[in-house]
Amino acid sequence: MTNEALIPVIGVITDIRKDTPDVKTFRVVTPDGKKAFEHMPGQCAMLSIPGIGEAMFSITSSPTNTEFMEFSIKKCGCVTSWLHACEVGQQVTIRGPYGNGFPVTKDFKGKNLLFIAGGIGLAPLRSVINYVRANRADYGTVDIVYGSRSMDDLVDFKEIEEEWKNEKDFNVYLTIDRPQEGWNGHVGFVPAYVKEVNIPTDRTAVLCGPPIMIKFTLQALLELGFEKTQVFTTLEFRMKCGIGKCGRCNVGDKYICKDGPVFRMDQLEELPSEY
Amino acid sequence: MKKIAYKNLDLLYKEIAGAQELYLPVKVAKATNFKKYEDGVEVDIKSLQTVKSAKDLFFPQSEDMMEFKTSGKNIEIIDARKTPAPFVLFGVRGCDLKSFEILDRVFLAEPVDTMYKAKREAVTVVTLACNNPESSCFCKVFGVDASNPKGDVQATIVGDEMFFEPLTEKGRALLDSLKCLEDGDATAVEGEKKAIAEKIDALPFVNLDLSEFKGENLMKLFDRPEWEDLSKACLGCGTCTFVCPTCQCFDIRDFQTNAGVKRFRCWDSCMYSEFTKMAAENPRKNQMQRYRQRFMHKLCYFPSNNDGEYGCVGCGRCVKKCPQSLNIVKVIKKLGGKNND
Amino acid sequence: MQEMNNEKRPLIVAFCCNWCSYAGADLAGSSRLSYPADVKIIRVPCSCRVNPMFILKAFQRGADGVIICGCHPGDCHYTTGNYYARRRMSLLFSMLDYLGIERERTRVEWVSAAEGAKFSAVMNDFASKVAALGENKRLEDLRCKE
Amino acid sequence: MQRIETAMIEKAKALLSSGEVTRVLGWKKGELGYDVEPCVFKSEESLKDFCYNVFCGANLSKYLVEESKKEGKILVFLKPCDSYSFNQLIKEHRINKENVYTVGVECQGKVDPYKLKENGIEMVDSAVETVDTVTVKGKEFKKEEIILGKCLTCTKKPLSYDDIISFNEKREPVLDRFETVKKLEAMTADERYAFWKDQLSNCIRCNACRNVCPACTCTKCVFDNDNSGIASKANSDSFEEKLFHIIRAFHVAGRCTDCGECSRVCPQHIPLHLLNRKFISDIDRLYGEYQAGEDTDSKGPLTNYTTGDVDPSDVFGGNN
Repeated sequence: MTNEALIPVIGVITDIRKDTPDVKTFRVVTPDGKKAFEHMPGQCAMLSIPGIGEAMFSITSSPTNTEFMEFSIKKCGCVTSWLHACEVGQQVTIRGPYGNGFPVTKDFKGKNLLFIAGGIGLAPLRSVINYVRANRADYGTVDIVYGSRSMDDLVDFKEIEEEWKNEKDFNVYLTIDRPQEGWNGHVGFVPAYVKEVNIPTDRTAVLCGPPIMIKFTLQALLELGFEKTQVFTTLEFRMKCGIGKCGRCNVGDKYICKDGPVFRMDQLEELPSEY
Repeated sequence: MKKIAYKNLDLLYKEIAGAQELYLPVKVAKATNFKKYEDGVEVDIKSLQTVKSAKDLFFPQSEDMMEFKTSGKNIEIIDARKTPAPFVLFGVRGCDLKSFEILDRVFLAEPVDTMYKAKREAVTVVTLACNNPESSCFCKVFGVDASNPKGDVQATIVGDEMFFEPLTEKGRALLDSLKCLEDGDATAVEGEKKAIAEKIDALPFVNLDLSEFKGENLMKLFDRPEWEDLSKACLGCGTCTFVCPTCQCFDIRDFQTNAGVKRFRCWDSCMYSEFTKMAAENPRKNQMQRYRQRFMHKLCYFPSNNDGEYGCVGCGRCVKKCPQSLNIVKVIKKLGGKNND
Repeated sequence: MQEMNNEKRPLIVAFCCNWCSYAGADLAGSSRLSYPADVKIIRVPCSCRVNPMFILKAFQRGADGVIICGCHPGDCHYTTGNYYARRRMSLLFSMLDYLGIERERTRVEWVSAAEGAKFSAVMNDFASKVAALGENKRLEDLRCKE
Repeated sequence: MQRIETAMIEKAKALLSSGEVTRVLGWKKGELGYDVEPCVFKSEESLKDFCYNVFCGANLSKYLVEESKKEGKILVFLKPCDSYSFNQLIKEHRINKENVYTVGVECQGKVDPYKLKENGIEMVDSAVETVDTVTVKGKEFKKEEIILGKCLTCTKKPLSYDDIISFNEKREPVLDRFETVKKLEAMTADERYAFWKDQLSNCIRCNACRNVCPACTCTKCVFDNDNSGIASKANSDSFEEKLFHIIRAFHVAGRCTDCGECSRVCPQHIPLHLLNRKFISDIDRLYGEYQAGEDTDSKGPLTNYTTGDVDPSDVFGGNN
């Protein structure tokens, strides 16, 4: 944690990779080339450009990667549009890590895992998937169901094809919403595909994507026989301080930025429906 | 126990202000607020309450945090936080002092807010008992004793004299350093304290029933239909949150100056429509949800995170200042419990 | 204020309407009529495009005087633009005066495209009056003053 | 005054039971007597909490912007000052009239709770009112001592209604509404600057004046727009408050009906109506008498012009 919670440090963007028409992955290090701070998979950081604003992004690189931090950012607001327009070498300010991150050492330990992502929802999951790959022995089989609007909207497509598919006991199921020439994989929405693949119910599932996808995928999992205590998700909410004091992300008696953003589905039920 | 004649209070202010900064209720135009003491200011400790609470001294309405100088692609961060000089806060009422304890639970919890902490350590608080509480006061409901407002030094006005009881080391050191004070006997204030206690017991809102407001009833309270009628007339302005001594919400914003960017922290209000606005949508679209969030946070969410301590101190500012007379008392009377009506 | 060859000079912002006073400024330039360099011209399509927020933001950013130039009433390229601007600016400057801001810091002038001489005369006169008043202390934003 | 309240409740009950209106917008009793609250009554039985007394200072017309969008007709009681705001909102097409049934009610000045407190009255169970006096807890006050600032100068007369409850007892205004404006104009620039510097430095940016003002009904206010560069919540130094109040007064110039709500609700008691009244007195002086809200079709002074308008330089000798 930086010495004072709200005071950022300088970060330099050393590489910008264009994944999809509206998603770019930025690699950030401190000016002297090191990682800004240590973090757990699923945690987030506040990136900001002076004068434009500050926004919370999940760290998509795995904690085992010690050279840099990566953020996959979709262009949808002031800060994100500005980032999409800037070039390599641009300095930004960064502070964090914030949030509780995925329980990789507790609930996931020694379990079979199921990752279900939609569109940019893969970004937070990528950090935990690569963490699992780096500590492969601690975890069981891993199924990944990932869907997007179209083929070129699949984030990190190269890494999925070349690395994840050849990993031991890694079953990767990709889908796109509508048929597209040059794509011979599955076509259809993620919730339907999950039911089709009929994944055994001993998995601990992690969901991340647009709220509508989470709603229907959760229903699909419950129909397959999953328990709510087996399913995790990360919540998308407006955050400003990141340390549970500024009140923005207060839902019920929880602060999404401090007590979340990763929640188990049964915990989500205890929250009033304001998210 | 020390004392001074009421008419020589100016000497006391001058003496304190000589040694360190002194903040006390000062009347400017038609409103009394905590301001720095300077010669010629109109000190007003007669009026019961300031408009903005004393929280403004520790968690100011806006406060510079840092400044950025950008040249080309590079950024330079200049720390703009000022370390506060020791200061005396005079004339704080019991409710405001209790609000410091509630704000401490927020800003001194991990990770500690160093700006707030520095100011809290630099202050010596001289509280003042409320000789005539108003009908909108209900501090007793939240465990505040207006006749013994605590703090570093406890002052009470009896007749035409003011008596000072030191309660902490800091308080004793301050009183000992003041030459214009004489020794007073401790029994002189007993009578006034009893009178204050009786006045408080006669107030209309003194026995509000809060039994329903606890963590376990969160979902039940959240879904109560009465929120619709309670919030009907709410204008969505920020008055109740900006006069409230325990509201903690803030915003961090950038201001483009001619020579760089200043990043500052300023108060924010959950009653404003933009408070939870996200790029995609706004989870609290209508005013009922915002209104419910404000009072649920004070009466249900905050206690369930802070072992039962409510987020309200019963100062009555929202009762007096709401443009349409909506306030926390009406919420408590409607949802608080059976023997409210 | 602004720093020019290391002495403090007043900063004047002139909103000039594109069809008349901006052309007047061009004419003043081309006929070698000088006016102080402190005047910074902002071209606007019409004098009624000037929003009161622009004027106050100019003062916030350090302007010491703001002048609005437009076509003579009746000659407006958009026929009624300067009529509205005339009412709007009269009320706004009267309000600034009501709040205690010195009257000479704000002004409205009608300069046609042919009046290069008038343009430079007006600017010289206005700049000297603002310089006489000194720095704008009553509508300044301390955060913008280093 | 008591008879007006009973007449209003009967009218509301009649219209509700006949089904002509589905809801009634009025005032509801509070806990301390003076804390009367605007409220929408949906049933005859809920009208037991309805009240109309000396504490109903709130202007109800702005609620109709949202309420008239809902289906079903709503009955609203409008004091004379509220009715000018109502007409102005009709002129600006912010209220669709066919969903609203207006009933004008007589008003002889509403009490300012703060002035009551200054006179030592803490709780009010009942207030007996006559044209010139209010008796509270056995103490009789002359109206001039304790009524709201906006009522002291009120010359408003009931305007066009669907119905009216009035016993034509009208109180004469005690004060010319431009008196303080003239006093300020007579001061020197330094004195005026000092006066407004003190007043505006108290502003806590709570937006109560904007959110209560019937003329301020933009769906998205420029001060809520993040990328307008206006840090709408920071009262970081003296400029932000001046910018906010000058621009807010300007945006309602020519549309402000002088209903006085901004000064009633300001928690710091800043006399904001003096800003709007300055614009009104300038408009009357320069462009002819104009009272916003008096009719629903005339062009406002700032959306109108005459070729012979006074030149800005002669308004106060701009280039002297």
